[in-house]
Amino acid sequence: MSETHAQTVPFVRDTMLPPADPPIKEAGAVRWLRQNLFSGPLNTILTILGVLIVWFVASHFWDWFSHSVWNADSLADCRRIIAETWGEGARGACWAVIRERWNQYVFGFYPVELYWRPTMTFGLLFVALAPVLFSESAGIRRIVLVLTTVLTLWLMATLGAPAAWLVFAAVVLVGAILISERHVAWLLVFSVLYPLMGVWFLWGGSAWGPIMVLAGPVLGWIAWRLLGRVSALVATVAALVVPLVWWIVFAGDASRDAQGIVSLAIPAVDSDRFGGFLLSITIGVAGIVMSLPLGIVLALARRSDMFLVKTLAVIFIEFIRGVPLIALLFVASLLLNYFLPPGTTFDIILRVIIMVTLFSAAYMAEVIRGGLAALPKGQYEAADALGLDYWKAQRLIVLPQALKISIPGIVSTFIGMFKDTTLVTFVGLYDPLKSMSDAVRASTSWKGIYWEPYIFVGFIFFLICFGMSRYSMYLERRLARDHR
Amino acid sequence: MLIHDRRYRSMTFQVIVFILVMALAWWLVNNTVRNLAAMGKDFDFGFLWQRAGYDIPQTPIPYTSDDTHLRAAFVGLLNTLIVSILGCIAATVVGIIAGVARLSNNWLIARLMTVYVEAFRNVPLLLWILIVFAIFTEVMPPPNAFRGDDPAASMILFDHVALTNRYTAIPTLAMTNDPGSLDLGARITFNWATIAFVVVLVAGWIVRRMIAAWAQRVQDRTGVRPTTWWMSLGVMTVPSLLLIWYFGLHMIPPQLRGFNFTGGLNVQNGLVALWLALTLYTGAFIAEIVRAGILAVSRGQSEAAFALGLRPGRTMNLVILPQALRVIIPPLISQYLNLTKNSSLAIAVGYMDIKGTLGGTTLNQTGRELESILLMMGVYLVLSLIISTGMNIFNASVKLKER
Amino acid sequence: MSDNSTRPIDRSQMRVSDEIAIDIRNMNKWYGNFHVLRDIDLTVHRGERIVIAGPSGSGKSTLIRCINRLEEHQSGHIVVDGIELTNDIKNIDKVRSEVGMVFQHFNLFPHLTVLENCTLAPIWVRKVPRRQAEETAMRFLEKVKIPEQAGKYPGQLSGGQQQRVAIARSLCMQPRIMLFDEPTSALDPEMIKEVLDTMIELAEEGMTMLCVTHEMGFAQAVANRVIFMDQGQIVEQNEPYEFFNNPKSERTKLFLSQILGH
Amino acid sequence: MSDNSTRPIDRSQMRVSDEIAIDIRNMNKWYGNFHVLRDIDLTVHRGERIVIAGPSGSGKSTLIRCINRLEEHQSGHIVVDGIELTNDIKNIDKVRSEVGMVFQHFNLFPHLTVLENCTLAPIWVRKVPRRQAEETAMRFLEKVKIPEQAGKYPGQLSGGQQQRVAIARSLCMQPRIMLFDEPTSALDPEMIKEVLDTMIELAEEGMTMLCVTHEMGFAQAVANRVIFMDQGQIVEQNEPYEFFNNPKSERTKLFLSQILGH
Amino acid sequence: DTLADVKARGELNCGVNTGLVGFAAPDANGNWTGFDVDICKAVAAAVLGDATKVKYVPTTGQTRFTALSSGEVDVLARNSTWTFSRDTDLKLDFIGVNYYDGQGFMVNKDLGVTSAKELDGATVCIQTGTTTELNLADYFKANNMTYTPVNIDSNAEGEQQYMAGACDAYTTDASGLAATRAAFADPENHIILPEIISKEPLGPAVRHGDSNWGDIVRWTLYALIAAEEYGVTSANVEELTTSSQNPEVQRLLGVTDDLGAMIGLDKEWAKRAIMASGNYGEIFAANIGEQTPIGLARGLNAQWTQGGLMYAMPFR
Ligand SMILES: Nc1ncnc2c1ncn2[C@@H]1O[C@H](COP(=O)(O)OP(=O)(O)OP(=O)(O)O)[C@@H](O)[C@H]1O
Ligand SMILES: Nc1ncnc2c1ncn2[C@@H]1O[C@H](COP(=O)(O)OP(=O)(O)OP(=O)(O)O)[C@@H](O)[C@H]1O
Ligand SMILES: [Mg+2]
Ligand SMILES: [Mg+2]
Repeated sequence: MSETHAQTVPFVRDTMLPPADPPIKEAGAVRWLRQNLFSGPLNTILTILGVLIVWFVASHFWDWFSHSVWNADSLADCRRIIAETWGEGARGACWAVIRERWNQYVFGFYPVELYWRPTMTFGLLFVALAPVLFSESAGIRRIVLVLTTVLTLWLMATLGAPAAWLVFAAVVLVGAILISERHVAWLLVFSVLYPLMGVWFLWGGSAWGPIMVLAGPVLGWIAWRLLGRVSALVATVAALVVPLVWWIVFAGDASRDAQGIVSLAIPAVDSDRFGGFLLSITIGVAGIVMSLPLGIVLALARRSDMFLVKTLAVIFIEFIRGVPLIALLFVASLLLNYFLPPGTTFDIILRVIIMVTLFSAAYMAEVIRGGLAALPKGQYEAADALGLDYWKAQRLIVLPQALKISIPGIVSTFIGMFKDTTLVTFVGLYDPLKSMSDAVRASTSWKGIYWEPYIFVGFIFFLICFGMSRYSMYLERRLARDHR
Repeated sequence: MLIHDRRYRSMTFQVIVFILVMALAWWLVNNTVRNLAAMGKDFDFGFLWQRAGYDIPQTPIPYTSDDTHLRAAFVGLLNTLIVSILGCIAATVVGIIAGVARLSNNWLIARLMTVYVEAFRNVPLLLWILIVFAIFTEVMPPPNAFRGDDPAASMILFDHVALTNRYTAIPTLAMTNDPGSLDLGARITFNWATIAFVVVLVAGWIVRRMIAAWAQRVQDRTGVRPTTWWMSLGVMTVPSLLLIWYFGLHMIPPQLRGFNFTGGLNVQNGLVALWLALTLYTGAFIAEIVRAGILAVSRGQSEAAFALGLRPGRTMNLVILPQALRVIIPPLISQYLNLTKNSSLAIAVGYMDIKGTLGGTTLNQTGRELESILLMMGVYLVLSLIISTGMNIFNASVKLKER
Repeated sequence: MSDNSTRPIDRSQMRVSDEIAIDIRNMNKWYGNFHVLRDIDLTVHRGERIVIAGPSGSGKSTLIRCINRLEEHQSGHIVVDGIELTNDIKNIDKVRSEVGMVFQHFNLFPHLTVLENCTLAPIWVRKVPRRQAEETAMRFLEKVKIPEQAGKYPGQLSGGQQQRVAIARSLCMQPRIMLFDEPTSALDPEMIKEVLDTMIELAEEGMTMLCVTHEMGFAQAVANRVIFMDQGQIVEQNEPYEFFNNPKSERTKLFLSQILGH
Repeated sequence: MSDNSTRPIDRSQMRVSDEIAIDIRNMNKWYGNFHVLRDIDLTVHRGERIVIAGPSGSGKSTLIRCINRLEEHQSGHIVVDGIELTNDIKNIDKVRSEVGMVFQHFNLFPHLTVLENCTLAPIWVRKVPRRQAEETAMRFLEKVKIPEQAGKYPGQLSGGQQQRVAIARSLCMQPRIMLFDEPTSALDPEMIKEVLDTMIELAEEGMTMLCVTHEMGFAQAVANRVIFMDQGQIVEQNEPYEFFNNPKSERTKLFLSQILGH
Repeated sequence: DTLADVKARGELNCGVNTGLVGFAAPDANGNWTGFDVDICKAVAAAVLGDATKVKYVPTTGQTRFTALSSGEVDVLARNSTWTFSRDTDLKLDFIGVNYYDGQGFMVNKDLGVTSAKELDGATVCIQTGTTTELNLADYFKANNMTYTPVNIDSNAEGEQQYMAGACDAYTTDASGLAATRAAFADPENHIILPEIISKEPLGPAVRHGDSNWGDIVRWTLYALIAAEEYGVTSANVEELTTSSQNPEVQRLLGVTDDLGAMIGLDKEWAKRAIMASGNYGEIFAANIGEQTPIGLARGLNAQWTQGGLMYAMPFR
């Protein structure tokens, strides 16, 4: 019964204790093994099971893998070599098929002498992506761009690109490196132009086509500026109508006439020459580039408080997400022609890209909607209070932030879409996985080869997708860390 | 001007949008009509009642080539549902195991599961389907390898199952006291025994719930929860065992006759491969969802439960799972949706789902691409809507209450 | 620091018995190779109210988490209520049902109502009939002054209310010892007071309490001993008045000057 | 409440003109069925500095958000600078560019630098050339004493600095009226003072200000009128000295005793 | 008007198989070769004067007819069977037959089967979306036998399944079977059963309703057939243009009479068609004849004068 009772022994430590090492069973490899592999009966059993699985898989594949043949003309040749080297009945992988058909897997039937064009296009893709994807860290951006430059130029040179184009690529790439050191945002101009440039590089033909397409928005902008003084409404309508009219009525003739006056053409390559990874990447990139703006519009529409707009967006999104992509591809190949004015037919690749775009736009819209929802309401209010109107607020305040938050989701959507490009095999396009492998196997020399093409294609897909998913995880962490 | 008034501005805008959408719709329909006219075709679902003329390898309901396209489509739909439902169940099991194993403190298991998840998530599903299918056709023996006195291959599970490169032959069930079948018309029948089993199982499940409720009441009253697992086990199993005995239910193992195994049920490899590939692929995604769900329940929750003296098992049941499920279920359902849609890749392995029948052979034989594809998309849409409605109802019911 | 004026406690009312509630001897703990707690010796008698202070990372949380075995110690002994904490699960269970703990972030179960939060452990651990558990819970909810919130979910309450529910939840297990780990540091200033008031009331009833806190007003008003930790060691302990007005060690002085400085 | 001593303001310097800046007549607002603002009548003259106080949920924020139409009122009239707020978008735009607003949570744009935050609206709304906008912005950043932070991002600033940027951002639009909604309540005590000082400076320059705040020191030093709201109504208004020392209504007394109490 | 479209485009869109060795397949460089491909070339040569102005559109069994009816291709030269419903209901016009085929079965020798009648209970691989699927169902039904179909998506897939023993029998057109068997490492271990269970007249098709275009394709095909009949080959066509005294040949090669004008082409259309890849016999021999790995005998596809069914209508 004491308030200042005896137990309260005042205590002061005069010497601080130094840190000691933990007891032996708490440290080093012993502890690691005990904690991570054998921390209990269940875990011990699991560990043994895991070892067995690894052993089973490895022992079955090691033989086959270690007996790989890289140089042979045909499957029979391969088998002969394997039998000679490792004895009768030995099994082995025949990677020679990849070696022989490598070009076909990568470029499809693209003209050999023009291989440098897709290569350059692919290299420039990274420049276009730099301000969007790699804006987070100057270090990473520098590494990516320098690597791209070196690889692209080297590959182009080996593939026999004309000197003029080598110079062009070098200027763009090196220029990008220099610009990105100071003003990454300036590269956005290149990002916007890239799709049209890419189309021209890949398909070739007259440059006037893409230029005239580009002229549409420019004309629209001019109209908007000119009419802006008269009335905002008229200006907006004009900004929408002028490009449409231009594209539908004038662009075709204009580009033909311009081509007649100044020829700006490189050899044209038809769509049917696209195949392999070139096709997958083309469809994938085109799909993502076009689905992003569409996705943004859909996401804004779905969040709109206008009932009708919202309903339409919901119907569209839910419809697209409710049917398999393969059904939409069949729509592209079988039905799209029904829906267009009689007599219009266009390229199956283009049709597939349209469907893939619609498909991923629906998913993209959901991703972006998440990003929009994550923005605090205060941002909208502050924009309102400053007198920004809806579109300015969206463009200057909301979207830049929402899109940044959504980048990881966008990347995953892209990964999904890129994987799904293999489905184009069902509408008769030469995807790398099935059609290309079937084509390879249809030749007499490689008839009967099965695993190697699949493993090869799977491996490439894995590399690309895994790389992207890791990158997006890195971004996600980074955004979470300095989300300010 | 109306456009300057907040109230009418959005109305005006909506009217414009509406007009544009209507114009677009009209344009599409008009084009279609004109195209159909130009091709001399019409828009008519009459072909569904014509003779199909082709065979389907795996039919859950009786079907011959003399049946109509409609029935073929229905068989396809059932096949879609079969592989989807089996896939969802298996993928959930695989996903939960892999997801929990990835969080295991066993280093090896966690790594193995990471390899599994990444391998399946980053490679196209189509490739997995083809590879699994290839494993079946290339690695499994053909049926005639089971022939002879010294066969090259032998059946597994006490001569009840044969894995061949065409199908997996499994036993069928037969009854000595066959109670006959309930005929629903259109040659769709249900054996009374099946119905009896379903009834008994459902009843058993209800009784089990009642036992649980009773246990809860006892616990509420006395604080002590009676042991009920043996009762639950009893009501779930004993009636079924009785029925088995009563109907004389037994298995007829498959036997090799002629070219193939007969007597049993031959599950086509297309189905097995598709099912396996879908399971493993979706399982990898579900594993991530489960992992994220468990991680989403903060450590503080389990610590709080431990500090209150709850044991780990109880903590899992009462605290972690109820919260994790809220996080897990919505993306899980959308994986179910994806799986159902992905089952349309059946086309790659010749499994005749609705894409293979209605959207494949029927479309081809009749040339009715517009009708077939619209109908097929409609079916998928209805399936998705059913699944996502279920999801929304669930979400609404478990949403955490916030301030 | 919030400078809520805390009601002065009537210390004469509060007895400290000779019975030992917690006895920690020579206890060491490592996280991997990091030596978090070094040679801790601490004896707590029944009815004592001990405040633990110290800079961030000094091991305060780790120490009190060792007491109900949320963390495992690697050497030395911890005896709680006569039960030594070893790997024996039975002992751990016994200790945990004797010791209540309140966390910085409340850790209420968001999927259960306030009442369910409070009755969960009594029903499943103590096997108390539900009716009785609910009655007890309501009693404690009244004590923390929020009986009217019993049907709500934690997400619907303010931070202060949530922390009070957390205290009530612990009390429902009728523990003989309460551990608090910075119970007010996640709260807005207005809410700190209501939580401290609840804790003071508990102290007045003679509950044995170990409280990690930086609320020095609370420490002075309630504690009968303040323990100062640094680098995993108990650097100084003393009764509050002495501790605050006459700190012995340099570190303590430095620390006090920092937190009382402004 | 922080008791930062605010610099006394030289009231003789501050003129209140006869011109009416804001005129609210008979204004009512409902959220669904909930009547938030009831029959509000309020006339603000150019150059007036009005502090609005009242318990939480009394409708203070709602009132000032109605003034720049972040919320819509359902009956009555609000005339700002001679422009009546109706559904006409042009009017709303005009009013918004006359009225600056500072929020409790700053609501700076995190993806833009401080300078960009300040120039955004002048460039896009007022169509000021970038150079000129930047000069203006720098002038106001100097005024709020953080010109050296112009190149940083909001996330890199302390709360007080952020709030001063928010004030500068509003000022860049050269508004004739400023609205403040608890500009200091999300700030740590040390930072409150720097924000209040900025506001006092503004007041000295004769800006028309409406400020929701619980900083009574500020109110006494700066305001020429204090308005007390409760349950959506203006319960009392008076000049500061009278308001604090001689409140008329019971509610005001109760309220003042609470917030000045501890 | 397809002719005008093709001329304006300067390119012929020709629908072909995605890959069937001998009939249409791209090589490693994407150059198409095959029996069907040569028809495309001949038409392009006749219409555009350049056999290389062809865009080959690979079509699957599923997409081929739509590609034609939607106007994506001008000619469908993809081993498609001429049937009643396709000609009428699908609104196609088959313009002739370039290969008379019939459906057969191939089995492994080890199976010990010598007749299709012994296939009761067998597993049979078929390509989906073809008439073979229907014929197969009809045949087994008519003979009161059962079978399990294995539906496969492409020929390559089918071969793979068959070789792995996933089906007892592989059924497709006899020509396809021969081609497939020829490509096996061990052709002698596989036999093609004697029963031909259906008639499969394969021919190019055009859209219904453009008779003029149909005529052009039809008569290009006939020109090739007739050329063989009259001994006009790609090697001697130039020479015969000046030297041939056969009035039929003269009309065919445009020396006398301007037949081309009647179908909207110039005089030398048929000559160019023949020069593109040779006459019917040459095309056959080069792609699928006995000298090729596929090694098909002419059989039914011999000229009528040789006891076959190839019979060009008179050029007059
Ligand atoms: N699970 C863990 N693994 C490794 N180190 C840990 C772990 N938990 C805590 N630590 C480290 O142990 C030390 C003591 O942590 P503890 O949480 O006990 O400090 P504290 O005194 O409670 O600090 P605070 O006032 O910040 O809560 C810190 O350095 C901390 O980083
Ligand atoms: N969007 C809304 N919908 C419905 N009710 C709302 C909404 N916004 C505010 N309210 C309610 O209106 C009342 C007044 O809110 P207001 O934010 O104006 O209060 P306040 O005086 O600013 O309080 P505080 O001091 O807490 O900021 C409150 O009861 C609040 O719950
Ligand atoms: Mg701590
Ligand atoms: Mg407010």
